[in-house]
Amino acid sequence: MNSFSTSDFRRLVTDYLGMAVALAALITVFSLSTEHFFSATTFRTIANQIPSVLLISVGMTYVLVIAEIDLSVGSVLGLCSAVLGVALTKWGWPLWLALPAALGAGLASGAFNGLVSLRWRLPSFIVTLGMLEMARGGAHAVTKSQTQYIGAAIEGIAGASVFGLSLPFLLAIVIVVVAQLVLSRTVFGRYMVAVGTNEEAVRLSGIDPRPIKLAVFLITGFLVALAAIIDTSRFQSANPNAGTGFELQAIAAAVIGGTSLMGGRGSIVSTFFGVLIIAVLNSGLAAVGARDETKRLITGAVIVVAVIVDHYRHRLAKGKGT
Amino acid sequence: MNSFSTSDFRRLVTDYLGMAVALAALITVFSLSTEHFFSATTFRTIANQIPSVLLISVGMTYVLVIAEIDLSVGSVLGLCSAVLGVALTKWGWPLWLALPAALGAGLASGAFNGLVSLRWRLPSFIVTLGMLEMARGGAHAVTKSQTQYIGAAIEGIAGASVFGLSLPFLLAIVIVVVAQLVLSRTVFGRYMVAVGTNEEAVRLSGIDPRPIKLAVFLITGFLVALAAIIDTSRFQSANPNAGTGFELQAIAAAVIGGTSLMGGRGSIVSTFFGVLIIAVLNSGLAAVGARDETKRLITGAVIVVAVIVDHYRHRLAKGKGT
Amino acid sequence: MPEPASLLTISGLCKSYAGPVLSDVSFDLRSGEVHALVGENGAGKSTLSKIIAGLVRPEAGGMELRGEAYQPRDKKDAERRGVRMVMQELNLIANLTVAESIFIERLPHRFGWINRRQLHTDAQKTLQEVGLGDLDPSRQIKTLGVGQQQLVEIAAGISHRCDVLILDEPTAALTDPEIERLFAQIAKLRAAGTAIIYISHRMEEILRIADRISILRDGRMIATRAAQDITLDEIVRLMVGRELGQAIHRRGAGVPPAISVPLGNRDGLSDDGAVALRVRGLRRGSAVKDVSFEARRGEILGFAGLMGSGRTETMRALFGADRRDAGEVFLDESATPAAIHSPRDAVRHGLALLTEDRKEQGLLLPLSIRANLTLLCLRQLSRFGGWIRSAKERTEASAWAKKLSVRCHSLDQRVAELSGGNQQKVVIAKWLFRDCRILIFDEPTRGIDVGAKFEIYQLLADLADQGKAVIVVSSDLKELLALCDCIAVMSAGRIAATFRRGEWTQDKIMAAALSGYLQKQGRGGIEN
Amino acid sequence: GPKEPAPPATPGKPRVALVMKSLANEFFLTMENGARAHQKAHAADYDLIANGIKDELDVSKQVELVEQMIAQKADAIVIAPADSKALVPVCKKALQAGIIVINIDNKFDDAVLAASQSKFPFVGPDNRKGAKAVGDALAKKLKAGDQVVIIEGAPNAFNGVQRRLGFEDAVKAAGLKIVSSQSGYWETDKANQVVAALMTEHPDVKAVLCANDSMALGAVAALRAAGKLGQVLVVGYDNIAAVQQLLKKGEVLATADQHADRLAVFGIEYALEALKTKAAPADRETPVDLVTGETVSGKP
Ligand SMILES: Nc1ncnc2c1ncn2[C@@H]1O[C@H](COP(=O)(O)OP(=O)(O)OP(=O)(O)O)[C@@H](O)[C@H]1O
Ligand SMILES: Nc1ncnc2c1ncn2[C@@H]1O[C@H](COP(=O)(O)OP(=O)(O)OP(=O)(O)O)[C@@H](O)[C@H]1O
Ligand SMILES: [Mg+2]
Ligand SMILES: [Mg+2]
Repeated sequence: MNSFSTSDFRRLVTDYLGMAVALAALITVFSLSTEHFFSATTFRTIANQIPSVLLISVGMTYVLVIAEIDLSVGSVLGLCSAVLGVALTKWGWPLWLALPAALGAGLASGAFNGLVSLRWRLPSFIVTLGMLEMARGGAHAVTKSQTQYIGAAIEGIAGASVFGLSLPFLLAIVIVVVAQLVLSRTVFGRYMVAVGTNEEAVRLSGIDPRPIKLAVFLITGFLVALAAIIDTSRFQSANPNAGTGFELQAIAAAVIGGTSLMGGRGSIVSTFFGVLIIAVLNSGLAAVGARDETKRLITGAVIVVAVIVDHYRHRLAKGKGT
Repeated sequence: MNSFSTSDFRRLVTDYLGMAVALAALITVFSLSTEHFFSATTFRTIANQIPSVLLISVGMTYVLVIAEIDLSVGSVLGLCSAVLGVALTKWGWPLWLALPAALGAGLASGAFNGLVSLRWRLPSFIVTLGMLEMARGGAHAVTKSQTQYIGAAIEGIAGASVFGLSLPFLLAIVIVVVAQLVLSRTVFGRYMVAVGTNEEAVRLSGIDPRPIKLAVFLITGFLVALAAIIDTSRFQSANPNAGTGFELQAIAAAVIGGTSLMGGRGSIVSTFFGVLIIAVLNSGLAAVGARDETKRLITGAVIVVAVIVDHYRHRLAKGKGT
Repeated sequence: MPEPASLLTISGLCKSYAGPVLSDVSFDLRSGEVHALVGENGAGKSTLSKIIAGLVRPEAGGMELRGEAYQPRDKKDAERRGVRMVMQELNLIANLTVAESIFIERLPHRFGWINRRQLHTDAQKTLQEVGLGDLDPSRQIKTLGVGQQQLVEIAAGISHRCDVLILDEPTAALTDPEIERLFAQIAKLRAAGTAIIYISHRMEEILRIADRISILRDGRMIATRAAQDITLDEIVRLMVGRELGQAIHRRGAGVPPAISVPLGNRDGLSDDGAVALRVRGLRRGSAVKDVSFEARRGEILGFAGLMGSGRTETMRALFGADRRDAGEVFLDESATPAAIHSPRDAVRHGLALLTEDRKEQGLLLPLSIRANLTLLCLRQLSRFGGWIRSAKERTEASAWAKKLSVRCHSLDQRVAELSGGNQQKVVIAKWLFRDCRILIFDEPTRGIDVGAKFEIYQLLADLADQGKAVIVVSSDLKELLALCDCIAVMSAGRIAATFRRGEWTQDKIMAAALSGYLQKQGRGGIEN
Repeated sequence: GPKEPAPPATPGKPRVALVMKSLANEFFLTMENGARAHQKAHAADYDLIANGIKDELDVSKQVELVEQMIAQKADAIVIAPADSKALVPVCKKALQAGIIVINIDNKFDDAVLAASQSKFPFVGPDNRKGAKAVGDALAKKLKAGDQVVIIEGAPNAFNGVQRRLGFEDAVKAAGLKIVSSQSGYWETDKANQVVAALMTEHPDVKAVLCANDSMALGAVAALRAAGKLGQVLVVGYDNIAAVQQLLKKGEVLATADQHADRLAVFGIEYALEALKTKAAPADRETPVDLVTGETVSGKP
């Protein structure tokens, strides 16, 4: 709550320098190689596409910080979307009832992940892998595998915009800021980092790690449900296959941003950069019209190079020591 | 090298009891619910289907034991398969040249994974995620996205059989046994466990962990290439999409078998059980002809339940302590 | 007597991390001598040792071994040249067996295939030498207590032939019998011509076994003296750079002055303090068999015993860290047992437990000193239900760091970068920060230097004076004798005897500590 | 256990195995439902085991399904192959085991069939023809020289390639200009990303041709976000329920209906016939209908 000091500023620069450089390099390359890439439209387009991935990546970063993992995010997005779509179309529920139902589905999935892995002390990898299958099965069962067209009833959510930026984007930005502050400035955030660093030491300090972990799984479930609502509104339809492969995308975004898979380290702002890098890359490659295999080769290489750049940023920040 | 003691035997029972019980339960359920499931043909069919997944899961177990991960196995399988197919069909190479080429592709991918993550100390998750994209891109580039039909030229490898068991199956069993012995009885195996448990301590003991890690990535690349050869021979064709999703399957098999994602713990025999459980489950559900969402729900639930069963086995083995 | 030739000479060594750690250190080591290295926490002893053992590279300065230039590339290189080190921090690999850990770099094998029988017998022989003959070499490291782990590390160190052996605080977690056995081993090595660098904060040990003593202060080599030419007080004065505060040895009968307790205004209390904690019939596995005791307010209760006698397990069980098989814990003379099933319950009831293993169970190594210090009372340092007041956090944390004189250059430094003793101070401060009524300290002064020990004793005494119940488990019997009002002696998982101040003698306590094992002549050793 | 009733073991009653592609795809689910309904109506004539793979890319799973059906001693296999080459050897194996194999939906590659000296009766639509019809309907609304983009299916999916070729045929015939042709992997989300990027890069594009309707949904969302809905035309393929509203509103111009529900039924009937006559029937092309805003049915 103090004034912003110079050391804070220096940390901001060194923390995000690597990411920012990688991002700027990507934008430059694409701007030079295409005609219209460097334009407000492109950035508005990207801004309107990333909210759902961003929210999921925020959740994933939290989960990774406590040294767990959630592979079910993509499927749970599909499930929440399915519930929302079917509630609005087949069951004829009003929006104010359907939205909580979708959020409930997300929270319930998060609760399952958290409770089962805590109760039996199972690795969350396996529990959420099970959930990945089950939630997708659920999404198909609820929709009978049919994409549900909803139409204008849900358009309002993603359609509303301020200065050309959509409501979901603004919401996502707010959530990024809040999530970062919670992580770095609150008791809960500190506990998360502590649990991810050394759970046993935390337990022996008289702090029960389980409610913290459960809360993180619940938060993730909630964010995934939000992402599902946004996507459903954007496509005006609920697709039971929605979110396929999002788990790897979200993990990649978090890890590109420097979050450790071993827990105890992570930053939401860095994850935001990670999401941006991937989004700019996808958008730029599509604008260039690259062949599919070229896209994959470049995407793979960029992921690796982005982390290598970040490695050197770390060295820089640390100075000659070590 | 000592004789097999009773304590060894007890360990064998307690170690694999949980898995064996889960497997037996699955077989019983399916045998009761379908007519032809419990037959030699079914088991022979399963035996001939699992070698490639088994080999990949062995590699994955090794990688997990040293506290790393390899997400690229599926894509690398696709790449090796593509190289093999294109070499045989388009380039007109003889088999004795094409096979080493495929193995070389696997080893090269493994070398890339190992060298890049070691050189810049990057998390293998991200390096192999990059490799996942790049190898798949490579597979599509080599084959121009077209499945290469090879035909009888390559049939011999998977076709040969002894007592109805295919050569690949026998090979896979030999590799499982050797891999287990290497892990538990050799210097290299103990170093793997040590590196996975506490890399820093290994370094402080005057042992360089890097060659060990590199070797493990190379072994995995080699096993994946073997799996690619087997699959290509089985399908008599090389598909650039081959192996999609194998990474999660292999990790699931290893983790169901009790291998820790945090490193330092793993058993090849348990992974074998993990592979069997998944294979029997797939086969049985197909025999029943269950609807897709039911399959997914059941698969997810079985994964979670198998690990829960294993949790209780652990408690049993440990006695009342803790 | 002519000066014996130097085996290892060091001149002008410099090393700095964020600030200078070693400045212009020169030093020489002769074959067949035990050379003690002393200094305050953070003085640079471990860093110097690591440089000699090839783990850290100096920035300036040279080393010569047997007259040749010596610049080890890494640990392996140093070992090839005959230089070995047993590290201060435990560096065993939890998932390996004891035998594998001892022989990790040279597992007996044929074409890579381990010869398990030979490994087993070799390990048994080596363990015998450090007094762990009863330990099954195929047990996993993670099932051992800290003391046993330390002995395994020592066994691994002395099982190799070498010319220079560095022992960095080998006895910090050991009790007297193990220390005696270690000294016997050291004597043997010394007779065989091995030069030994011995680091310890236990001054009486140093005077007993050292031939020469070198004193480091703030990264500078202050003096090197022959052991017979120097007194304890002088060593301490050189280490600290000033006279220690006027210690009032009110209870220090029979204890060398330098380690007696400066108890200030604290008089021996009578036993009318109210009972704060009563434990009845505590059992857990084979380590704790029917333990009952009580701790009074205003008193310091010590727990003595041999290694593996079950002290740590007792404390963990009563704290709820491990499941109890049986037993009840009563608080404040209450007749109903307190519901303590987890450390969280324990802390809520006002208990604190400082664990013996700081690295694995006490600290968040990659996090800052500040985050470690304030973890337990973040709630008090926050407002709006969880927003941390960072300014307040900073001032509070720095106050505690100062109070325990934690040597660091910033509170944002990672705890992993601190010296061993300073890490221990952080763990202690963490618990003191949270105002608990019953404090259990398991090996609180492990690795802490003489000066800081005084301060910690003073702190413990103050806490008792404030009416808290303090329990101290320690392997250092002299520490307990100086500090405690009452000492419980554990043996083979039971409390063999309890003495009040004045009733005890060192012999009586040792006899009680052994009693549990003597009854089982058949096994004749420490039960696992 | 699984809720589906296991096929009862009535001796003499033939067991027909239906092996489909991705059940995550509405098209194949409709196919499965059609088959199940047919079996219920003809319960006395045969038993049905219906299976599919998780996603179209998992070819090896489909091969394994066929192997399992051989082990299960099915009498006939009706297969919609996920790969027109890789499935040939295993189907040949089935044939050698005395099982009738009928190829539906996606035709086996002729060269491979010739090389492996096997032949399977094919029942299915001509994707290229269907796509051409959709493209032609679009071309009527455009003039020569107009820019269009194609969103392809997964790059090595046979029907994806056929549909792309069909679109290209129509585009060529009408003299339109393809400014970009990229894969959307059959997915709404991926297609959305690609179309959004292309709308910025090629602001004059007049139409988007999508190889399936899920991708058309993504394209429509991208156009809506760019404020170009109505100015840029969208066509799809498959006629899934969700696009029917869009067809009525005119947000999607046209799609093609391959009658998934009847496709498997044709195959099954073929198989039953072959079992009776012991003779291999001839290939049969099933109808593909163009669906537009005017012709769309009110089916839910
Ligand atoms: N990796 C590191 N990074 C930064 N500072 C370090 C690092 N290692 C040691 N230091 C600092 O160097 C100083 C000397 O540490 P060292 O471990 O040598 O002390 P010591 O004399 O062994 O102390 P103790 O008695 O507590 O073990 C300490 O202030 C410590 O914080
Ligand atoms: N995690 C564990 N698993 C199995 N056995 C253990 C474990 N921890 C300790 N033990 C065993 O329990 C017995 C009691 O150990 P404990 O640590 O309580 O003794 P102690 O008196 O504190 O001695 P020290 O700490 O010096 O080893 C020892 O034999 C020890 O090996
Ligand atoms: Mg030290
Ligand atoms: Mg202890």
